[in-house]
Amino acid sequence: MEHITDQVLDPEVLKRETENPTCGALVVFEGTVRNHHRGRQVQRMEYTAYKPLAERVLQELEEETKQRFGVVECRIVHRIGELAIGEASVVIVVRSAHRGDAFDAAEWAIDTLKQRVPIWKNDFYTDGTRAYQDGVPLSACGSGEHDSTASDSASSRGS
Amino acid sequence: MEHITDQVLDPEVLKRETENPTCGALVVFEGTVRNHHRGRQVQRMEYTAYKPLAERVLQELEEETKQRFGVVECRIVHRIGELAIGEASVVIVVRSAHRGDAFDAAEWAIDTLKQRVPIWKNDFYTDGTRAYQDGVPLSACGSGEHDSTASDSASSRGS
Amino acid sequence: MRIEFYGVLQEAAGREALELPIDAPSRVAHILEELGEQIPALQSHLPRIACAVGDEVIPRSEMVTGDAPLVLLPPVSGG
Amino acid sequence: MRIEFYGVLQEAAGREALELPIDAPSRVAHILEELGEQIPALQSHLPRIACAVGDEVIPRSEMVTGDAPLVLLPPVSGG
Repeated sequence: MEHITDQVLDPEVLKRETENPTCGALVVFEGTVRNHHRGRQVQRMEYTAYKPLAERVLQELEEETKQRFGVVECRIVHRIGELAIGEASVVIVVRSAHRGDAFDAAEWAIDTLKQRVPIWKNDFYTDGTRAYQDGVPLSACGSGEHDSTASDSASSRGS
Repeated sequence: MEHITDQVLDPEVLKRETENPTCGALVVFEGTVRNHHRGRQVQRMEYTAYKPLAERVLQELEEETKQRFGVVECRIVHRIGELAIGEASVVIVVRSAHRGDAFDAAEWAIDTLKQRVPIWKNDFYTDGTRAYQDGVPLSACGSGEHDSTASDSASSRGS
Repeated sequence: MRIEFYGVLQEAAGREALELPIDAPSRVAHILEELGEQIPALQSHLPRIACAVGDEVIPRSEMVTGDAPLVLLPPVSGG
Repeated sequence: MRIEFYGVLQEAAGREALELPIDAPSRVAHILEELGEQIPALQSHLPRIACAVGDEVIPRSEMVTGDAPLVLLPPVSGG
């Protein structure tokens, strides 16, 4: 599975891709479409991406997550297109020898994804209106550099 | 799905059971059988439980996890019997409005499960020997009271 | 009184359960003492076990009637 | 030079892309200035956008040749 897809996300596929007999812990995170946003009723959601950059950033984020937390496997796939309430917009799968690392890694990966990956949410409300959610500006210096809290010596990004 | 089962665990069943349109975050933890333990090669694992108490403790742990972290859904199922390398021994599914709570809740749930639930691992090594792993003594006062770090005012256990 | 063993205690006792010839009601602590004398291999485990009747863990000060088995639970290692 | 818009910028610009009549090579900062004059609805967005060519985010000080589109990326909201 590539990193950006317009197909329904299937965590079981990512789990099979990452099977590893040395691992005792598997953490899966899924972001799912909620029926409300800041007090307004949401009917569905549309995600768009700038794919050339998004693919590269997600690939690098997988690698950085593994290096930073010492986890054995990390896969991230983000869906684009129209999503119904309850559907998963993103799936992160982490496997590691021990569970603490897997939880930390998965949480850092989704937090960082939200700051680095050129993807946008468009909320479609039940009243017929829609609005892009405001977001986090990307750094002009590249995907990895704008997040000063994430730039420590454990960072492994090449750029 | 009950809390203790000798069937293969299926997280998709627990995800369907907990579908909730108000939730934006899903965290799934799976403990999987590793091929090594303290430097020895493991071939398979056998889990046994004292079911009357284990069922009750897991049920209470689901409720306490929801109350303590304010998460909307929590389901925990532990497998018993013979497990091959890579198979899941336990699955925890948490859904919440926001992701931080879901990660915290799932991690606390597995940490606490390991201290409170009457289940035992028997490692079968590739050299033909086997050994019960040493564990955590249960409190004589009941499933919830022995863990002093877990006994704050947010606790919801009745006993 | 019927005593049931779980986990490593089954190995140590060489069985899953036994009938202990003891008057009921009897204090849990007293039952464990008798048990340790009958099956010396259990002695080293007794300080770290918990005791249960049905779905309740009970303290060693408790009196049990023997209507239900007394269940001995070694340190747990689930997950 | 071809300019491409993503996210809320498509709404603000009323289109997904445009050809800006500008000499290449040209500095990104200069291109954005021109763009803000041509499409005033973009003005308020420009301070918070990032610019990319292909799979690279580039600083505003960079010169671009126009061989590939200049891509404008508003604040991101994935996940």
